[in-house]
Amino acid sequence: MACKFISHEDTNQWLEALAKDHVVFIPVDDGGSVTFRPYGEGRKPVLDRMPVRSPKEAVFPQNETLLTYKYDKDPEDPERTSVRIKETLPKERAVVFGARPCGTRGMTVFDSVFVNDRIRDPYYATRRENTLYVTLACHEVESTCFCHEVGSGPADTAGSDVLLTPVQGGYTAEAVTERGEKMLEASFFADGGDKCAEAEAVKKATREMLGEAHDFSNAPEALLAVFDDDEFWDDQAAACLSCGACTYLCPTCYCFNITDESTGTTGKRLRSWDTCMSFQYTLEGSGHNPRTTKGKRLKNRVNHKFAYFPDTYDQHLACCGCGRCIKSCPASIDIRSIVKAAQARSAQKESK
Amino acid sequence: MRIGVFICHCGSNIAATVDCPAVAEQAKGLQDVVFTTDTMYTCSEPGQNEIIEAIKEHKLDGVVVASCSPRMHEATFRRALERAGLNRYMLEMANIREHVSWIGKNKERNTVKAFELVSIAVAKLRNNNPLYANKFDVTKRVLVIGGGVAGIQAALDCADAGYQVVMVEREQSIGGKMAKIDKTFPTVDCSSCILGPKMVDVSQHENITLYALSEVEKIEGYVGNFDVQVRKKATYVNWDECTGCGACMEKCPSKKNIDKFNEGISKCTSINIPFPQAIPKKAAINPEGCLMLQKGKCGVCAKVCPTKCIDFEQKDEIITEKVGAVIAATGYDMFDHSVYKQYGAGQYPDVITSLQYERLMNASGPTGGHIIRPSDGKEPKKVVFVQCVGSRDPSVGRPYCSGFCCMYTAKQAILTKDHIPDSDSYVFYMDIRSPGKGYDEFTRRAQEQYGVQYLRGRVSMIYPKGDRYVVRGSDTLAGTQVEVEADLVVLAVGAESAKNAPALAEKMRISYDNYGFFMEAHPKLKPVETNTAGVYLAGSCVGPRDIPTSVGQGSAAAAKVMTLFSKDKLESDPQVSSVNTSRCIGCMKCATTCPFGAIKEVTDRAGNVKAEVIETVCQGCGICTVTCPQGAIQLQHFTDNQILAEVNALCQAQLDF
Amino acid sequence: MQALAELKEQIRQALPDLDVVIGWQQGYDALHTSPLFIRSEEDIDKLVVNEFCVVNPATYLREMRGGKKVGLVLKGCDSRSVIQLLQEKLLKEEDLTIFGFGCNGVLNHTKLQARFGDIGFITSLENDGTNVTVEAGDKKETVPFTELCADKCLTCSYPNTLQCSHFAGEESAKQADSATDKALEDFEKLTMEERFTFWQDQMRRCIRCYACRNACPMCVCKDHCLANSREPKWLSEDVDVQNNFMFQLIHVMHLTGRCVECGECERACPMDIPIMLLRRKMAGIVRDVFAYNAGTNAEETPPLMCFKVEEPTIEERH
Amino acid sequence: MSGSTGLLTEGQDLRIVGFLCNWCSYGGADTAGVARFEQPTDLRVIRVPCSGRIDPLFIARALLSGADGVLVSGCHPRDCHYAEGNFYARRRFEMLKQFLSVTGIDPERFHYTWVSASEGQRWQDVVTSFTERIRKLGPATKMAGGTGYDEECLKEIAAAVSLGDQCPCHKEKA
Repeated sequence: MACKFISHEDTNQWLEALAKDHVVFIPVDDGGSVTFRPYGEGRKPVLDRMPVRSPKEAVFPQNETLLTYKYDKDPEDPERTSVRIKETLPKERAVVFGARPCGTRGMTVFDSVFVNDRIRDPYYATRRENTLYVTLACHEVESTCFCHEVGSGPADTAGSDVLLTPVQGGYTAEAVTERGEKMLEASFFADGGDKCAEAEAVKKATREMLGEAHDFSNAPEALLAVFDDDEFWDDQAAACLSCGACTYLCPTCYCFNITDESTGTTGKRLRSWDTCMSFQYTLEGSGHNPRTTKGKRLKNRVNHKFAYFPDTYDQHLACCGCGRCIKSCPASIDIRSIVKAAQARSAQKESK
Repeated sequence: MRIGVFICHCGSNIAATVDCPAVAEQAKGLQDVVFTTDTMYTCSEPGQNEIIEAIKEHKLDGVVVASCSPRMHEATFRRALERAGLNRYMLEMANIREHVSWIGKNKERNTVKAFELVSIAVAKLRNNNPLYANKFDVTKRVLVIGGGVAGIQAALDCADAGYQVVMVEREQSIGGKMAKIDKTFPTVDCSSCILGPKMVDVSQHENITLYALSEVEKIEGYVGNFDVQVRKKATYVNWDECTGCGACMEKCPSKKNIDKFNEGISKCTSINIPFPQAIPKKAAINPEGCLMLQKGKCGVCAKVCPTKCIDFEQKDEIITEKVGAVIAATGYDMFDHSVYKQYGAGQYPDVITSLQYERLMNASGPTGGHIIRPSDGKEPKKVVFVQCVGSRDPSVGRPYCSGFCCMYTAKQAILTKDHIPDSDSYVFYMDIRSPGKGYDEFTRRAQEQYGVQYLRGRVSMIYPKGDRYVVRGSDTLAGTQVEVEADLVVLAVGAESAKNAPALAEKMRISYDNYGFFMEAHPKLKPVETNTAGVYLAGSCVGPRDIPTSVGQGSAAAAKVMTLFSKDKLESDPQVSSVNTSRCIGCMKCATTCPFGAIKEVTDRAGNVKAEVIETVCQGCGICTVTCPQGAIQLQHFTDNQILAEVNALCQAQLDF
Repeated sequence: MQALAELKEQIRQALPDLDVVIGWQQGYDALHTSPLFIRSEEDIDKLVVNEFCVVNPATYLREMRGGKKVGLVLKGCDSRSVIQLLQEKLLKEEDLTIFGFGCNGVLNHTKLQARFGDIGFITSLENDGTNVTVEAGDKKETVPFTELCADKCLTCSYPNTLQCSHFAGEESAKQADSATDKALEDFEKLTMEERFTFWQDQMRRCIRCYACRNACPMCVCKDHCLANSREPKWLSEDVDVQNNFMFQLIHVMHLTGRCVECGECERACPMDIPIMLLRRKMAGIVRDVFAYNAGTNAEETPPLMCFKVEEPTIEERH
Repeated sequence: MSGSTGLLTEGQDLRIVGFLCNWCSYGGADTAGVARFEQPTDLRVIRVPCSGRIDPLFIARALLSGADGVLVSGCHPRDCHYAEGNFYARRRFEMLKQFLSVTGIDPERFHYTWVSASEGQRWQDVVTSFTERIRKLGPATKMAGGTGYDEECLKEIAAAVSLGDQCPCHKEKA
């Protein structure tokens, strides 16, 4: 893969140029917290902090209007009502700039679910096709980072179109996809030269900072072994507050709810994020709820990422190791330690 | 839903300033509206028939009438819906007359407003549900609290109508204040001669159970189904055996008890029957004065009692009664004049209250009807009456007029002349209030025939001078200060609410005013009803009343009870709160704020605490719905979703299309 | 630390009669603790008490209704929520054992982050009670404690646990640094339009994860919150400014006269929205009008659950 | 019906929502009508049984969804048909009234008062002065709806959408 270089100064110009015909989502300081917002006048990308919100929302927004409708009454005969429906397929072309490799990797989980041989979700697919990910490799790590333990790394390219790596004076840029290659044809990019070696060193150094990786490969079996162990799950979930911070901020959580919100004779069909940590998630119309306790709900979240998803799809964990769920958890619950505890518990059970 | 909208012209009342056909036309565009029309008078027979026909023809399941105020015709249109087979709660009204056509002249803006009110009504109606009344049994027994003349009248009327009556009297005998009075105005006939027979009727009526020296401890339940606990206080005399012979009273060595019946102007024995005509005519021991109960030695009464009915071991007894209605006739108390320092603060022996004076005049009173000065037993030759003592005086917290003092003062002045022909009487008054049949003539007679001197003015001071009293006041008509030397001063004390009235009101879950008088449901249109269904009021517990009014109210309350009891089953208003138990977390905050005690705590099968509404007690105010943080308790017909639908219809923008 | 050893001993003594004792344990890094649920002897040694013990253990009480014997290690501020819950008869006093200690204040992660970048980058932190020395990457800085502590600690008048069954160590002599709420005062210097715009901006960020609600010890409705209901339906699924703000107002109104200002809602917010401004404002109004301080006296009645016929402190509105 | 302005015709009437208790204030408004006391047309009344039924959150909801003013009225204290409803209501309303300022919603846009069924004249005065007050304040600023993006963002998105297919990297895929 060709390695190019772009200076800090040119990066801003490039964003400016991209913004002419794209919505360019960049991480910005939003009241002290870092979120993705369209690039615009006076907005500077914040690249030294990990965005709180994940880059999934460029393609999978928290609220998405699937269609709007209006009931029309026949003025001659009010008994006759017709309904007009407008499908609202997204039209915008977008670039997500400055997401971290972990966050972008999350999109591969979405891809497996929303666009596969059986299903093509038109809303997701359209946005995904129209969105480019220019990802920024990490050069430092946080206590909550564990990308290296889930098959990823600080310079993972999965899901990205272009990977930037911070070097002296700017970034090296590597195209990951053909679309990415086209992007790098822009005049702001120079040949990488010896910057490329520097970039490789940065990648290597960052990976080393993460240290030894814990082995989660037997997680599906371990989790299965403690599946019926209610005491274990209730214990793990004891501190859980049942809020949706972990799932909403997670780059791989894709659950949604569809509702009609109407006003008078008009209305819209809305797709909005849902969270399996909430009591309402599995609440059935009858009032019955198969997951009444937070232990059962936490079990679902952990299992989904470390067992169900890899079983159903391509063996990849549905966790990208970004650590958002740990960092944003009001009770500091650590998904790593839950899976580790499950591994230990199952090992203990086996040895008995 | 299939909604029909009817826009009323109300002749020209609405149509003059609202374009009714245009509103009807526009309403066709509203969600679920399948039929609209405008009519001249929707409330008229043909107007109502039009609704009924439209319901049938267009298979409507909800109706909006835009016309006058629902306070005017909601009941009318609900009946029309019922005639057409629809549930009465599937009606909504838009008030386009009082709230639109009558208050604005701009036809264009009125029309817009009228349409919007119709839109709100449609939005709410789309969230309405049919509601059905529950039927429940009525216990056809009535509790009468208080055995004064009002309570006696109410009890006798109910008993004569064939209903069981439970009467609870706090004192040892029924009769109330009227039993203490010598003669009544303006007829000057003997009080006990007219009340006595009624008291006897109470004791002999087979439908009346009387608990004297008893108090209501607790009232639970709701209209038609109250559970009442009565505390029968220990009398230390077995009343089933006591014949009222009075032998015990004659021999009782403890004779220094304050005679409450005689307003403290005489003493009585510890075992006592308060007066010869008492009902029940039974003796009771005052435990504070009784040597046996206090010191453990005496027992003279037990020795002399021919039926051996003295029981020093007797305890209070709690009796439970089931009744369907309650009449409170708890009367009033006399104002305590000792707060008036300038009148001697109750320290001058010959400055007495009007009710004490009644006892002095009464032939069955402690003096045998001879008017004498309490201090020296001499006959007073100059008597001064001071009116409005504890009435119309904000400085002592009694700004109201007690109503009957003017009349009884005139009566007492007349009687004074009858008793002591060579006496002179003076009355200090503020205004003479005598608006009753023959009342004003009576006060005139006092002045003109009996030569009572009426002085218009407040008394500023009473002070002793030798063995007499100087009453200093103003004569505002003459514009001078006057001083009258009197042998006896009678203070026409006003009425105040009975002691413990507020506590009793809370037991009955009715409200009371600042002065402790019970609140009627409406001061004019519902004078004997309360806001608690099944609880009625009679007599002076509502405010000062004279005898005829009290008797009238006793009968009125009885009539209300009879109306209630005329039905075998009662219907509860379905417009009450209802708990969604799957949302309720059992915090019971709703029960805390409910003014009617209509919410009780229950435990579901899983052992969780839940709130439950007693539908028959709930009055439908909705305080609970606002209190409940989960929105689990919803006032039917005014649910959150119904009101939110109205708010949204008004405020929320439709989507562009 | 003397208090910690004493606490552990007190818990050891009491544990046989309790189903669980809730406290704190070391979290995933040195700057975090997470709630600890002590059920057996060996859990006791995991207990920590430090400036990162931010979670209010009383929040978990709503799950413990119905006769469970619960022990709680509580800071002064946390203990107010227990008193409030007792007052509302949502708990029984005999079911609770409270282990108290003197608190010298907790640090605020949002303030640390604002100063030093992401928390996860901080490599070491020393707190001597007056100053905090932080190392992050190549930065090393010493900052007064008052600039990094939770806002509630600045105005704290209850540094010692109230109504506790056991008290460990010495009482904290910590005084409120200021009687007035500076953040709120500053905010109220803004014009009405500026405040409106401020909340519009803040509410845009809200993801309606309901962490604020679920972290609130007074939100006892648990899974039956009005916000998640269609019957009644107060909020739409739209995560927009209007609905997000509406939820905040629901929370504030439901907490009127009940909010003990523990600050958990704001701390739990992953988007760092300063929602305590709203709660503190309301708590201040309640103090002004009803002279009532929630969670300080279990015998009182919350002001919206009662009334006076004459309200001397409410101006008659004509 | 006009689209984005909702029910009310823009430029004519303000959006003033009234919540009135059935027994006193609704009756008072009726009395004013019967007496033909002329009033501004901006107010739309929602009838509830008691001021104790008026959740302060209804008022908040109305103000957030675009009402220019909210007028609430119940029976005078002590005169509540349900004995205590307005006592609870008074505390709830007062809290909201004092609280509103921190949200940036002008507390002047919310008024609560007590009007009895006989006080037609008073009702006229209340409606007239409140409407006058709201007219002076003008229409309320509307809360942003839709997505979490601010106006700036939405402008950017709209601009990008209008430009469409010009990007070579996108063309490739499309």
